Amino acid sequence: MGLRCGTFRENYAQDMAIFRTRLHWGVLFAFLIFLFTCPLFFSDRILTVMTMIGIAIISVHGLNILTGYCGQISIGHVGFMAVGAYTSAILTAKLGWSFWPALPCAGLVAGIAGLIFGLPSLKIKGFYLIMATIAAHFIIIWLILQLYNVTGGPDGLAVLKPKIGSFALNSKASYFYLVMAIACLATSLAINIVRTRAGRAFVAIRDNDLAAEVMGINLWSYKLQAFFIGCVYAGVAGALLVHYYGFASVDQFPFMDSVWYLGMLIVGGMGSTAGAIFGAVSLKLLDELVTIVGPVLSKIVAAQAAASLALITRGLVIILFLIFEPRGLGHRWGMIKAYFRLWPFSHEE
Amino acid sequence: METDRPVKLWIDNLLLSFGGVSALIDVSMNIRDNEILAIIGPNGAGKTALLNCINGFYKPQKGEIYYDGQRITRMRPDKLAKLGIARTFQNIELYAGLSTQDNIMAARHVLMRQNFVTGALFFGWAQKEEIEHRQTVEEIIDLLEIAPIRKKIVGLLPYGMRKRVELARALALEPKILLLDEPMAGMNLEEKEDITRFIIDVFEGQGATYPNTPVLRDGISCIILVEHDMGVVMDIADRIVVLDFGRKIAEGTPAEISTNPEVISAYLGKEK
Amino acid sequence: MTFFLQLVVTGFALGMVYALVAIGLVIILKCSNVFNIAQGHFVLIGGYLGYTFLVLFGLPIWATLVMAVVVAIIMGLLIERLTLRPLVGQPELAVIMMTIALATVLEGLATLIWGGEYKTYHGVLPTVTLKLGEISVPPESLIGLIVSIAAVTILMLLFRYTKIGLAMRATAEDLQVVQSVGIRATTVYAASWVIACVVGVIGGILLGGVSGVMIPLAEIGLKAFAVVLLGGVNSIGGAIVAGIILGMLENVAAGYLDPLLPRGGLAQVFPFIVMIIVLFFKPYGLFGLVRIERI
Amino acid sequence: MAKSKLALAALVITILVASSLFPASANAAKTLYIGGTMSLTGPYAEDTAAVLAAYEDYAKYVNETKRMAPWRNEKFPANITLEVLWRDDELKAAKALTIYEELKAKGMLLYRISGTPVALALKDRLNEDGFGAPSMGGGPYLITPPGTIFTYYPIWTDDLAAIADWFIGQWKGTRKPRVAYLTNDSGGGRSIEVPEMGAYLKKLGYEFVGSQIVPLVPTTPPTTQLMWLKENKVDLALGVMINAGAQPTIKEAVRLGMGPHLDYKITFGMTASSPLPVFAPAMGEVGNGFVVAGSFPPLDDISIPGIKFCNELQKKYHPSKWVGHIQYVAGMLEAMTQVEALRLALQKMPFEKLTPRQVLEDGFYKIRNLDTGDLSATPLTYGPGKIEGVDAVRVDQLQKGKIIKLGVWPCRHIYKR
Repeated sequence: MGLRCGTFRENYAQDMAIFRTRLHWGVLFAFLIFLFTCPLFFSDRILTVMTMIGIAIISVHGLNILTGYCGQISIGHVGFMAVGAYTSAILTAKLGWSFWPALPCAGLVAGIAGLIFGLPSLKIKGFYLIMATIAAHFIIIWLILQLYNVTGGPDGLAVLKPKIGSFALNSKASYFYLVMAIACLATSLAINIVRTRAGRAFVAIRDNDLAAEVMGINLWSYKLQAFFIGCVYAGVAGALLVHYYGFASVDQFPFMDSVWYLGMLIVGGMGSTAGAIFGAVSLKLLDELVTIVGPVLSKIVAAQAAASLALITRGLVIILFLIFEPRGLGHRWGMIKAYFRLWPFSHEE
Repeated sequence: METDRPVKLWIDNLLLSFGGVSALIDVSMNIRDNEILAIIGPNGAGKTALLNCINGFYKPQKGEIYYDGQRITRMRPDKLAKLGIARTFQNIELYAGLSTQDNIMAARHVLMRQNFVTGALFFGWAQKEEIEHRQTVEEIIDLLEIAPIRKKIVGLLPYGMRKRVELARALALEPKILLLDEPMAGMNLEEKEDITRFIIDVFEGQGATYPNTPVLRDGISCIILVEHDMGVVMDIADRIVVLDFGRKIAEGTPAEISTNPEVISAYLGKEK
Repeated sequence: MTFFLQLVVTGFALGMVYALVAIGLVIILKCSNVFNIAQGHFVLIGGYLGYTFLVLFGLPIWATLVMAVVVAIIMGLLIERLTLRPLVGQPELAVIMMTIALATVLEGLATLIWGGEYKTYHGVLPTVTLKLGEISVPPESLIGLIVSIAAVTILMLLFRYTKIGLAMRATAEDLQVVQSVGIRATTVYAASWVIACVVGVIGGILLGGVSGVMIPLAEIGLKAFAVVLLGGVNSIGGAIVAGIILGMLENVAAGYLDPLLPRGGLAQVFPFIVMIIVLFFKPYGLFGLVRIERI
Repeated sequence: MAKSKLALAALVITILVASSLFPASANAAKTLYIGGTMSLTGPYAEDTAAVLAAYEDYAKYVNETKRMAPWRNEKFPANITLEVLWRDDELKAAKALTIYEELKAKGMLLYRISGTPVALALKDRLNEDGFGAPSMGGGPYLITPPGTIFTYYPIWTDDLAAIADWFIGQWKGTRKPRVAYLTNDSGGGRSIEVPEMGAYLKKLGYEFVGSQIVPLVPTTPPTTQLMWLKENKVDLALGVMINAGAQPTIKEAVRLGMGPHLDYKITFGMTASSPLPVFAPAMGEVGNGFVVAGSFPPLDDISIPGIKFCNELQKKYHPSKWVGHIQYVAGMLEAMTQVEALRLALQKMPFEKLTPRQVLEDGFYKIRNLDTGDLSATPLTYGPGKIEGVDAVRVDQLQKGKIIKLGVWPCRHIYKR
């Protein structure tokens, strides 16, 4: 972590701080003020896009801890989102709970599901683990359909919007606030997790699991912790998603979305909290872009060909990132920051 | 001179094989308190395999290992690390994506208490603990003279520096027993001299120079050193064990070993 | 009893199809250590190629196979050169993500070229209906069996008698050895992708003749993963045996257990349940080798 | 140099995204939008492509002639032009949500539904914002409140009830006929597994055996499921299948000797999501005896005025690119419904003051006996409690490669929730 020229640290707490200079704090506050005044000057459409991005960010943070930091590749993330979504849906719609206790429960249950499907991770790694997570997705969805009496099976469940007292978060703006508040909280918790003991253990496992074990890290415990944390995030994101839709249904959790969450990690940069945010924002915006461009293109080519270009574009973006910017946007961002920080004189430590 | 010091690590009749190929055959030895034991032998003699058995990475088929009277055979490596056995590796096994400082911090793992919940909340308890351990880490960084690379990602460091970071990481565990697997392989003379100095400094302890870090203050109980450079071995080892094809063929002081005919034949080939 | 036997026979047929897809996966895994998520999409492209050559161009089946193989070879070479080679030396996740991106692009291309439509060529492929007593043997099991045996024989010959084949076998053992005797690793990689494409495309033509072609056909790749896991990632023979075992198990389990479950649909998820069980108890498969970790 | 290119590309993308995020300034010309979300990629790709083509053709027709259809006398207001607005939602809930908000911001006053995931994500929003929307699917999500989604098919359970009515009428066996579900693994497919459906079948005199699930698009033939039907001596298999599921299923059934005219006598009856006019030419004699309820008349039957109209539009607007998929008819029905709703609402309220809720209440809810030129089984009628536009179910059977109309049965309104 570098600092602008002429700034010095005088104790370890300062050295560890994320926001050190006045400029840092200023930028942070300006950003937060901007974020929380968005509903004043943006339309419902932009708020919807931002809300969806916010939910994606929460989910990608979880995947980032599990895959980006701990190196346990998961292509079943959406399955765990479904667990959280259905937990919250059942607790609120069937048992009449309020949304607020249901949300942490959703995270918790998804985390426990993560623990179960993370169990094989002790013995296996690489594509074996990928298989386990793919299997997790399909088994979870199948189980949801089987448990017809609780989950509504294929019919799904109607879910109510969260309420504060008697005020329902019905409007786009109020839900936007809810999601953004949770996204900010999730981000700060994620930053703290990855810079402390557990986070270092995760990276140790990712970079060199054998050495990590010899150096006193209990692989089993920490791999499972990574699964737990990652899936708690997924569960919370899933719950927020269905409460936003107002309906829970297995169709809302298609397998391919897991792949796109991984794609967001790649584009943003693995193992970087900022990267998770960059990835979620840029791929979601790209998605919006290709959707809008489709009908425009259809004036030249057939409508369906135009629509299929969306798929190709998204695939190509990932391919190009993998080849030309394998460390993702987060890394590029770091370099830009470093450039301005060192200007005009280099002061490095 | 040997008998007056208590045995720290007792290896008893160890047998290790991989699908019929034996890596260690009936190896027994003692490592005593306050000594540097060197294990030498030709390539493939089973030196690294022995270290791997000691820190639990390989599970020997037969035989036992005792540490301070406690049986530690086939224990999980992370538990052994908690007991105070640390090591470095032949082919540097650092966490390539972390900075030097974080690599060393990661080894403080066993000495820290926070979990992911307190870590996530950070401010307060976790922050205090982080700062305490940062202090120790800085002392280790200071002793090993790696301050300039404190914030560098270790994957990008030159070879010699990475070897040093690995030693620092092993020290951060505050071990009682330190296993060093070829710490000087591939180094030039100057680097070797540096590392030799560090090993001796660490072994003997620095007393009041680093009052806050027990391992630096008091030194390490015993070091097991696997090394090819005979000059270094002869200089710093109190005792030497020679392995050949998985068997122990000799044991003794440097002076005894240098004149042992079996050792010479193992190294130079049998002349019959 | 007839019910049971019919389930077993059909399961065998299903297993042969799984095996055919799994062979492609195993070859790439063996030779370049890449887990190819896009293998199912090769099958998809194969199905559409079958439709194009058989129905649109009206070619006979042998000409279709030749043309499709030519396309598959070009496809394999392009994929390896353009997407995988730049990633040599990158971490595993990057490579896997690349195959996922590849799958997306292939799916997009299929939609672009063939409109993502459901295409069939019923009755173009020879439909052999064998009857053993009351049990009818599905044609795809025969075709699958023949093609799998043919594919395996050709691959065996290739591995045994050609230089590139020997190199591919050696690459699986030790890349450096191969490089040191003057065979470029990239040649081996390219060859493995070409073979995987060819096997996948042939499988696609056969499957298309049975159930038609549509984008979700690519999902067969997911089930093939289970086969590979069960058989062990580096054993072609294992893939075939595991394919058959899994196909039969799936059918029998679905046939008997589905009515007991509140909502059925076990066949869809069964390979994944097997996968999880295998991962728990025998993570390196029935025929896979346990790797010794070195430090 | 490479970096500057990268930066330039990023800038262009940012500008494009930004410009698209903000709604375009109000258009001076009087334009009303029809269309909505489409699933041009994914399992419904081919159906949706045909639907979209019909929308485009119908919009052009109305713009040029200001007529609603050749057989109708009402005129569309001359000063207003129609424009088709669409986005590809890939049949994904998340995408449908942002697309909906975008089109709403663009000034769209009505919407359409491409399939179950989209419907479930949008249902509440459509209701809150007062949007009416015709739907390409016929699952029960349409019936459950709030009822702002409209269908021009009978919903799936009513389709199957009509087939059950027909089958019991010609049943000659001495025992009770045995019925089972053979349905696909999707929200729509599984929506028939409701107690009301079972009760109705029982009431008719069937013995219900159980249900078997087939993938939406099977990668291998569903032999196991068919064997199960045989094992359980099922006489009638009912279900929801799209074409890609129905074709391999029926082909495999024939291979196993199962069919109304084969060794093992069984009849397969499916809902309108398996369009017979696509199924028939692909399957030919193999599909002999296959029954579909609620389907559309085939595109070559030009004795039907609606089909004649469809053919004329196709010939006129894209003579070189013929859309042969039967869902073109579905698109035509949707477009007719949407334009009719707009026309009716315009009679109550001037263009400038039109809101989605008015289009819903003064438009969709006021549609009475909309003459579709026999494209639908009966003329379409909608209202606050009435979202099934038709009152009857047309049942067709494939006989020797030809589509034979078995008759028309009234809607039983099975699903009540």
